[in-house]
Amino acid sequence: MSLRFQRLLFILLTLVIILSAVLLILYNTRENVSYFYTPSEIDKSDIIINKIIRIGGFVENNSFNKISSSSFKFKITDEKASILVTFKGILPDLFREGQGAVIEGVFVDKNIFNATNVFAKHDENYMPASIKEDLKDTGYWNKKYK
Amino acid sequence: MLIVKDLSIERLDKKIFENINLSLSPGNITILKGKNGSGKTTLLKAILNLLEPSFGSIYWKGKLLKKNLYDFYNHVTYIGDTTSSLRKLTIKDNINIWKKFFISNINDAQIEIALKTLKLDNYLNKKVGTLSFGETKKLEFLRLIMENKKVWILDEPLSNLDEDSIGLMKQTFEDHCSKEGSIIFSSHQNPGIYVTEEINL
Amino acid sequence: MNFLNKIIFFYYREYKLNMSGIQDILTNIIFFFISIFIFIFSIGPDKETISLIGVGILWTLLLLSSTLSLRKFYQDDFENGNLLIIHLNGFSFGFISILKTFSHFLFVQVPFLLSIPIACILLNIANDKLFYLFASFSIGSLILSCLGSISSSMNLMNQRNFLLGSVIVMIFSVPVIIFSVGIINMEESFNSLINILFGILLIVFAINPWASGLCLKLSLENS
Amino acid sequence: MKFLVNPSKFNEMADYLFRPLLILSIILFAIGLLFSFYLSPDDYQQGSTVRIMYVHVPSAWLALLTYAIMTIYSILALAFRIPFGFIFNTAVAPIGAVFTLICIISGSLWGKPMWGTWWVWDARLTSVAILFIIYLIIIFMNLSFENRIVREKVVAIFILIGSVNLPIVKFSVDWWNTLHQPATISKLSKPSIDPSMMTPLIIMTFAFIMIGVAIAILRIKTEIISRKSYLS
Repeated sequence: MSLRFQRLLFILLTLVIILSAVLLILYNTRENVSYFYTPSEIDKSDIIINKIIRIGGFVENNSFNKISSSSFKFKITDEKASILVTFKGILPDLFREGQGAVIEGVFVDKNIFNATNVFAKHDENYMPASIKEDLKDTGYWNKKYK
Repeated sequence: MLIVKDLSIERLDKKIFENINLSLSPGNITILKGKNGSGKTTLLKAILNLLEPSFGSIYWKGKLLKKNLYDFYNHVTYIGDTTSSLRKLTIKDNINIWKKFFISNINDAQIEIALKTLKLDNYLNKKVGTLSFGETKKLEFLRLIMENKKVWILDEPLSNLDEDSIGLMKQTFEDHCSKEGSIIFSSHQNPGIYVTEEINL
Repeated sequence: MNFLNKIIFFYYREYKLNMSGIQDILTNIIFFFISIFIFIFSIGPDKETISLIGVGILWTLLLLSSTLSLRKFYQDDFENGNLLIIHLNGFSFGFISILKTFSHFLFVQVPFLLSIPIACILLNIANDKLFYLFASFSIGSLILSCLGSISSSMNLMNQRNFLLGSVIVMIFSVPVIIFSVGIINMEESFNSLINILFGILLIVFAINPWASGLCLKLSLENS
Repeated sequence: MKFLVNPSKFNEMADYLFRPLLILSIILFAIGLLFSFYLSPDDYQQGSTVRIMYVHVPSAWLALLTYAIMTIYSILALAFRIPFGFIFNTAVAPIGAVFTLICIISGSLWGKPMWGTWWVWDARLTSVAILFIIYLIIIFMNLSFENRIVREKVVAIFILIGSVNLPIVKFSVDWWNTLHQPATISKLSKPSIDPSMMTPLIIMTFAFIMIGVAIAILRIKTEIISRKSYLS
């Protein structure tokens, strides 16, 4: 094999390999690099008790209950499924009903999720507080879930 | 065979040498002379196509060296200023590895003779790391003989050698030339070897 | 045919070299095991905790101990001029880097691969995870070899700060760690994760001859 | 456009541009900070914490932009043998590192009140952290080689390999579930930000670009001069 032939071989091989690698990665990464799962992705029958996971979604409307000054109870939903969550600690400022949130913790049984950390997730929309009031009044304001 | 035409090399925007002309045909010995840092090694590297010349060109068998590199490499042995024998292995192992890797057509008897003339035959099972500097230098010349190529490119082959060995080198050079081989070597001293061309850097 | 012979004897040479310095490889392995001991002692005797974080420890230590031997990747051959001799025998620098990468995999990473079962016993990792560990590590260690080739060829001329080479390997091995630890923790998505690892391997494998070849040539030019 | 690849042309252009750029950037910073602190409204969700955005977003953009330009210059320098690319890489890497650092610090200051945590290991934050470390490695490499030719080319190769990280930083929020919100401003859709908040953002972005270019000009000029002194 002459040096020029080796070079040509390398160029061809590199192109083929990189192409197939990019295809492989793009095809497979979609669901695997998640920071969190959504409630509908969690199969009720597959829940492993006491394994730390993260769940992301929206705090369901009219589900937030304050049990004591530092312990709370609410539901996380993505409109298809919802999970009951209990949490002891300090909630972030942005946390409120209808707001996105990511919670970290364990299932204590099949239905109750005990959160150790709660992160509020805000969306990519920015608008002045005054405009939102206007929109709400005229009925244009519709909060989209994900 | 090998023609260097108007070669100039700059490194870090500094001229190292300018307008070197050189031609090497079978049976020729060329010596590069110059002080330390005058660019002898650089010129040898340029001939081996490791360095891009700033100006000028090098030809091998009528074609540009870059276009004909594989053929050139098949005909050339280079010995640099380092010890290329593997220090962890014995001389015997080193010889074995070279013989196979170079696919050399030299047989064992010839190697034995060469070892005897280089006075290395007593150290066959000694590790290279324990040899003296001059002895490792001699091992390099053994590689020269084993590779059995047409063109020898040697960087400072005569430094650190005693008188006997220099005499031996002379002999080897003349033998090689009589077999239509050609040699380029660099030296900072006057070696007292018959040369066909002398280039002062 | 000549070319194939040369490749075979390139590996014969690597074998001889590595066997004469087998204590280096063994020292690597000992480093690996002693680090495991230290981890176990510093965490405490709780078997549950150890088996919970065992896989992470294993991967971290494998990465660290394989970066230990990076310095030797090209340095010896570069300094004694063998790199140039091999090149003059008709191997392009890119091809040399591929050969060297496989040699590093064979003589440095495979011993680690073989010692994984013992490490698993020490770290209390369940036997059924052994297969996933093997699968992820055999691909992951090839990636590490490729990265090692790139970073050590970059740092051939860097006499001052060799730790930089290890840092380069470690920063690019972050995704490898993420996915290979993921394989063991999420066995249900084994197929897609191993495919991602394989994809990463293909990419570094494709980049390796170009980057290392260029760096090797550069270092030889300027040495 | 020759001043982008030719050191002496660049020097001429730089002398011409530096003062106006500096003055303009100071003015823009004054206006932009005034806007972002007093003249822009509170957000409907985040209240006045949203004002951190006017520092966070421009610095994040510039951190990516700097690396992208360095990648282009590395290709130019390696493939087309334009040495100005090497000068640019050496000079500009610390600027990119500083922008990334500003982005990370302002981001975690924003994250604590809003998300409830300084730092999480989601895809966006991790890839930005890796970008920062890559910048640091580039700087350290620039300091630790003795031979200039080797150093420049090795750094350029490293920049090219590290550029794999760029699309991951940019698209991580679209490809995967992350705590970090998706991009607000993208070419494909109408920006989901109110014009009254868009104005300070744009002004601040230009201010950041101006100050970045001004510092880059200074650093590139010193780099060119230091190479000239090597000559004589």
